[in-house]
Amino acid sequence: MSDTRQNAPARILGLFETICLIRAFEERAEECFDAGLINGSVHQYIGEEAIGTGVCTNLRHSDYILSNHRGHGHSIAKGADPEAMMKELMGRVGGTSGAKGGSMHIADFSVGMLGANGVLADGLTMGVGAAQAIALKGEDAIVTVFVGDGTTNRGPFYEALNWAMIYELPIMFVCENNQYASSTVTRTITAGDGPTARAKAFGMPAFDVDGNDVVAVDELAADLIGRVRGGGGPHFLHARTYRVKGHISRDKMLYRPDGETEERFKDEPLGRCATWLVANGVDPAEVERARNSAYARIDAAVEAAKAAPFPDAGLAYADVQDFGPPEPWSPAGGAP
Amino acid sequence: MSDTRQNAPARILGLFETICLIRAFEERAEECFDAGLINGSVHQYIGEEAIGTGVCTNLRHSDYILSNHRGHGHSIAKGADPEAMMKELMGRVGGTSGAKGGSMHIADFSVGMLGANGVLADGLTMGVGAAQAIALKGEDAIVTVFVGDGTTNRGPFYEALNWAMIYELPIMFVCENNQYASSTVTRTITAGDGPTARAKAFGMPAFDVDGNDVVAVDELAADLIGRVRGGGGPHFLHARTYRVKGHISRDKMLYRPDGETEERFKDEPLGRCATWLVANGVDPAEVERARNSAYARIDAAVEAAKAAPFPDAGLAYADVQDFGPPEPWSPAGGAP
Amino acid sequence: MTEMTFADAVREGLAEEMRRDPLVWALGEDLSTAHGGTSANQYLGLIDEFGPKRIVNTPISENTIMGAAVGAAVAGTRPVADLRMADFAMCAVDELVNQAAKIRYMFGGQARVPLVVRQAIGMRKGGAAQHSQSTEAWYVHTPGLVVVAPATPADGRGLLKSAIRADDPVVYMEHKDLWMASGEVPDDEGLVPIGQARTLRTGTDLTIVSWSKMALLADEAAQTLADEDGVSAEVIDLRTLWPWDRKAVYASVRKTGRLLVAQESVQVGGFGAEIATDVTEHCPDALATHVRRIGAPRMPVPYAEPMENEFRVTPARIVAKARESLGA
Amino acid sequence: MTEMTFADAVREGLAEEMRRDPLVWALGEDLSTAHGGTSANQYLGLIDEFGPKRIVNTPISENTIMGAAVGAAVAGTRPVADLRMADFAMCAVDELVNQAAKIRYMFGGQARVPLVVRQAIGMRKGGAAQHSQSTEAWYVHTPGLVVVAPATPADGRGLLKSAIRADDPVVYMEHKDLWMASGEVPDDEGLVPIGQARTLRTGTDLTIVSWSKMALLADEAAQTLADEDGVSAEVIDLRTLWPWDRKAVYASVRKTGRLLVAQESVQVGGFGAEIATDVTEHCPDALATHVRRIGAPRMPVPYAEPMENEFRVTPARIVAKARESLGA
Ligand SMILES: Cc1ncc(C[n+]2csc(CCOP(=O)(O)OP(=O)(O)O)c2C)c(N)n1
Ligand SMILES: Cc1ncc(C[n+]2csc(CCOP(=O)(O)OP(=O)(O)O)c2C)c(N)n1
Ligand SMILES: [Mg+2]
Ligand SMILES: [Mg+2]
Repeated sequence: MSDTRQNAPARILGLFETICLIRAFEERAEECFDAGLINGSVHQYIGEEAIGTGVCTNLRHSDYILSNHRGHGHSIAKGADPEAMMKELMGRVGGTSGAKGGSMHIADFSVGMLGANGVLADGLTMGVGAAQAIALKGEDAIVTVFVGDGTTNRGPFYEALNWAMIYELPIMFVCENNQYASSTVTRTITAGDGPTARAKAFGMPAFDVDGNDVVAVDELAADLIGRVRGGGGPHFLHARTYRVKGHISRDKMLYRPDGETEERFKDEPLGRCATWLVANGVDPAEVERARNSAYARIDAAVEAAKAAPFPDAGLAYADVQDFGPPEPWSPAGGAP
Repeated sequence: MSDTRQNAPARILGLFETICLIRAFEERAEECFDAGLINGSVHQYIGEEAIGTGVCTNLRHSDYILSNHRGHGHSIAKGADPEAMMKELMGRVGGTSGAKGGSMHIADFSVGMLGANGVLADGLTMGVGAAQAIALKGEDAIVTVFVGDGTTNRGPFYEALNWAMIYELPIMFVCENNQYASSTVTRTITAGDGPTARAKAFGMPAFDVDGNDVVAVDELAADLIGRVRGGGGPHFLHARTYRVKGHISRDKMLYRPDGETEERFKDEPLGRCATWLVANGVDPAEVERARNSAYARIDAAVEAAKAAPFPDAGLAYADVQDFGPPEPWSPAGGAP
Repeated sequence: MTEMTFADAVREGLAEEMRRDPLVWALGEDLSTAHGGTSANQYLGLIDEFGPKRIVNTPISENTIMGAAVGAAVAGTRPVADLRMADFAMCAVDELVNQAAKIRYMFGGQARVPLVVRQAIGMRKGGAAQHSQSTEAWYVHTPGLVVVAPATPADGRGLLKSAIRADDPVVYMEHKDLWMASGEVPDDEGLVPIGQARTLRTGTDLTIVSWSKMALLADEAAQTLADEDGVSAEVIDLRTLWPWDRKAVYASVRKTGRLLVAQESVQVGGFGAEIATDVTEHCPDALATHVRRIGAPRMPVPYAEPMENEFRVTPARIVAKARESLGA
Repeated sequence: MTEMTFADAVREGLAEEMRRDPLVWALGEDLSTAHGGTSANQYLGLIDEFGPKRIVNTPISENTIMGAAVGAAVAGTRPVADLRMADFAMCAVDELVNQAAKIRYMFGGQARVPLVVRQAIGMRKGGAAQHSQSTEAWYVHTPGLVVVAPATPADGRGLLKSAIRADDPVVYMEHKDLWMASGEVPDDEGLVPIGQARTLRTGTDLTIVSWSKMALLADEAAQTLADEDGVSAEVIDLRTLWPWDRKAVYASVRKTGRLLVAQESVQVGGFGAEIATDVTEHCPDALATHVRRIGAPRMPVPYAEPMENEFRVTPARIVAKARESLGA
């Protein structure tokens, strides 16, 4: 990114803009979901924006990220166009994935975002493969994979850590510990001292950070990404945060104690970043301007998405495979 | 088992008899394989007998074990009948699995041996389930699962460790580290400090032992099994050993440095146990008698197996399933 | 009879079996939380009655959910493993196919594997490629497995109960779009025998065979054929896919002389091809024209509605295919 | 032409593609050791020429072997992932079916997934239930995948080369019993086009369609029919299962009027049912009698030889089935 001193207010203001953009996108996406404009499931990143933001700002355009089901924030932070993303959510022409994927299958290869994923942990095994491709081609790019705390109980998570270490791949694993796995408190299904201890068991350098503090995430990510890029091999970043919203937009969160959400929301990253900026001499008006321009940009994206047409039905048959693609319905009815 | 002092010569002599029984079984099995009497693959346990022997002697008849592809020794140590096993290997009537399974699918539920396995790591996930069944039924039995060092790189291994800890199951994991995974040196594909460190990452008590020293294995296993039975939750036993033979009987071991086998064979457990016995006052003649009677018993088993008939072809259709079992070939040829 | 949703009826059936047999238990992700299973609250409240040893909230560990179920079944209990969706169940195909389906056989009959594995199938609006698959054809092709795919609340409850009592591993496939659909459920035990089809509608001109949600769409199509063409179509809901009720299908085909098999899943290599081939082999003389089948194009399920509809086997498309058969 | 074994020919083909394109690489268990892949030394010596970055010896981590191949393909290389046996490949069905097969589509064509996944199929004497399975039917039913199953050294080499050059994910199924079988291999590039069948023997009375090792047994059966019955059977080796060469099969059936499909795998729900149904749909008037098929009983593969033989589709059984068709 820029070469400004790591926590220079100007730099953090830039991160604040990204946080606001993600927050605005998620809030509007939820409104559109409630309005029936979006099908399927929408997993909100609200309250976790500082992680994707603080990590991706230290990545290059040529670096790859692999995301999961909660990928809107990762995509925006890596540089995907929110308008194309909103079109994808609404299933319109111009969507990032041609309206074939929806919220859980957003990808933008033009900015190195190799895809959200509807299957937990698969981004990890694909991530080490992408890193192997980089090594084979002799590029100096690196890979970052985002994984949730609950997903650290799936076997492929471990296989990928072991694999990354054996081949000394240029990859960073970012565990977003929002303390929930769907309606389950992750602690209740996770043995031992957690993600960092598990990564260390493979000899992988692993570090904890307050995931709601974008300044801290930015600082640690810059350090670890520098090491990975410098040939230091795989590193593991464990960010503590909190899933402010339901698991998906429909989620009533009956499993959560009254008041917990409100209590934890006091710690949310957007407000904390704004406070930091003012405390570090940034004019509150400028902070407000940043926030407003983010919402304005997302509102425009929503309008553009609403105005965009639905794709032709016939496009369903495109991009399946070169050999033996599907045949459309015959007038007689049956698929061939 | 008996209540003799843990390493009393009488007790160790009993373990020596089991070691000899396994050794004899494996040597004869290989001869029968070379003679064309056995199909499929035979995975030799030679050089690793002290582990299964030292562990299983501390288990009760009502306890369960789950094994893997290298399961002959585990089966014999848990009390399976070598003659029925030899019949299984030769595909004869009277085989432990009705001649339907062969070497990789030996099981003897009558002694709590829930099965060898042709798919790596599946015994681990099945093992925690068996332990859950014990807990649900309120029995005081425990489960022991044997796993190879190479298999500790498969995801299900980790899932099972986490699972066992969460539900505080009565289970012990025994990792037989023979330093090879097929033709690969396990060290080259395994990151970090190895199995024990990995188990500890889940908060599981884990211990190392010289797997070629049956006295040491017996002592540690007795301790850990006692803890598991006493409600101490899952424990992990890591036994260092060496795979003296090829991965399977056909294996020419071209990947192994000249002399390595011979050098490491000096440390093999049968000889070490014999030496210990004599050093601890057992009459060498008695040791020799024990060895000879083991070979005599296996030779008789081989003869009985050779003399046993092959099963009727029609038995192939039995024991598939109650609902919708297979229909035999119609005279016309096609299966229904 | 009581009116209830599919999800409620199946939950009732599970609770009844758990009361009847203390060795019956369930495991899966989110089963014991206040949502009682996130998809459709299929386990709501069961934790209060049966406690955490029998309603087991698991880690996200599909291999172990399936593998533990196998081990627990072999060790004498009757687990109901919930893998949530057939798509995620792909993470545990090994434990289901290499272990559950083969253990009884490989070990020469020493063990039984009395487990039920629940895998929701089918499209749900906007589900897209990884949350919409119907993989029944894979498991029908797998020796050792029983496969059921009920279409109504009564069958959902009755077949789950029979599956739990069976000593075979049973793949229980419930359609996501059916969870909230209501229907009459008998107040008695209401067991539905494995392997027995149900005739949704009797007819004389054409037989339509289907299962799961598609059976209901087939019935809609039959109504249209009656209204618009004066055609009398017989609609058979197989309910069990292996072993499927060949007797019932043969009898119907011998009566109507025409057969159409309708499935939601991809047509190429689907279960419909097995039915078509089997009936052609066993009732060659009864068929007035060759068997017709209808299924989805061989493509992943797309997201945007206009494209998504191209994947759908609709009543209108079934009607068109039926007319092709009737016109031949 | 040069005489060589299937294993050698396929290794040659892989080496040629790796020389041609530096982005082609292979990964799997034991690939780089002195055995060059434990099953049949299919990678022997390649480590010396291409080094450890392109002949990657992996941990026992099936999910990651498959998943890494997908990620590496998406990131611009052409991996050949070896899962050793179709039975073990069941541990990686998710990565193959949910990721490799769908990524191009789900992401709207932004990415291609040019990978080959090798999965040995078929019975090998004494292999028993977990080392003998043939699962081609699952993958033919899976949108996004190409499936090939060559029967000769020349086709093994030529199809591997075409699979490596294809931008689609290709499931490459080699039969364990064929690895050591020898045959003539062309000295030129010898590419075999995906989707093109090969006629092993021309005939006029009956068409037998098969693939992999079974195609060779079908040819033996045809010889018996010629010798003992004076019947002229045409034998077609599909070589590619998806997309299979319907044109060639239709043309043959239009000539002979009779079709028998022979497969080693379990008959119920097998690929044979798809061929039978498709041909019945598209050539109804050409068929003098309904299509016959032959496949294994729906049971796991047993170990002891007498029982094992009950699972086998033998030339004698093919002949009996063919006579049934010819007599009708
Ligand atoms: C293999 C698989 N199992 C289950 C699911 C269903 N599922 C989707 S998200 C989720 C919870 C994931 O929790 P975590 O990893 O902590 O990520 P978070 O949602 O908290 O960001 C589950 C169980 C899935 N998509 N894939
Ligand atoms: C899932 C799976 N992958 C691969 C194989 C093939 N295979 C059989 S044994 C073996 C090596 C196992 O090594 P280790 O776990 O150390 O056990 P050991 O053979 O040394 O006792 C391999 C790769 C298999 N049977 N199952
Ligand atoms: Mg979480
Ligand atoms: Mg080993």
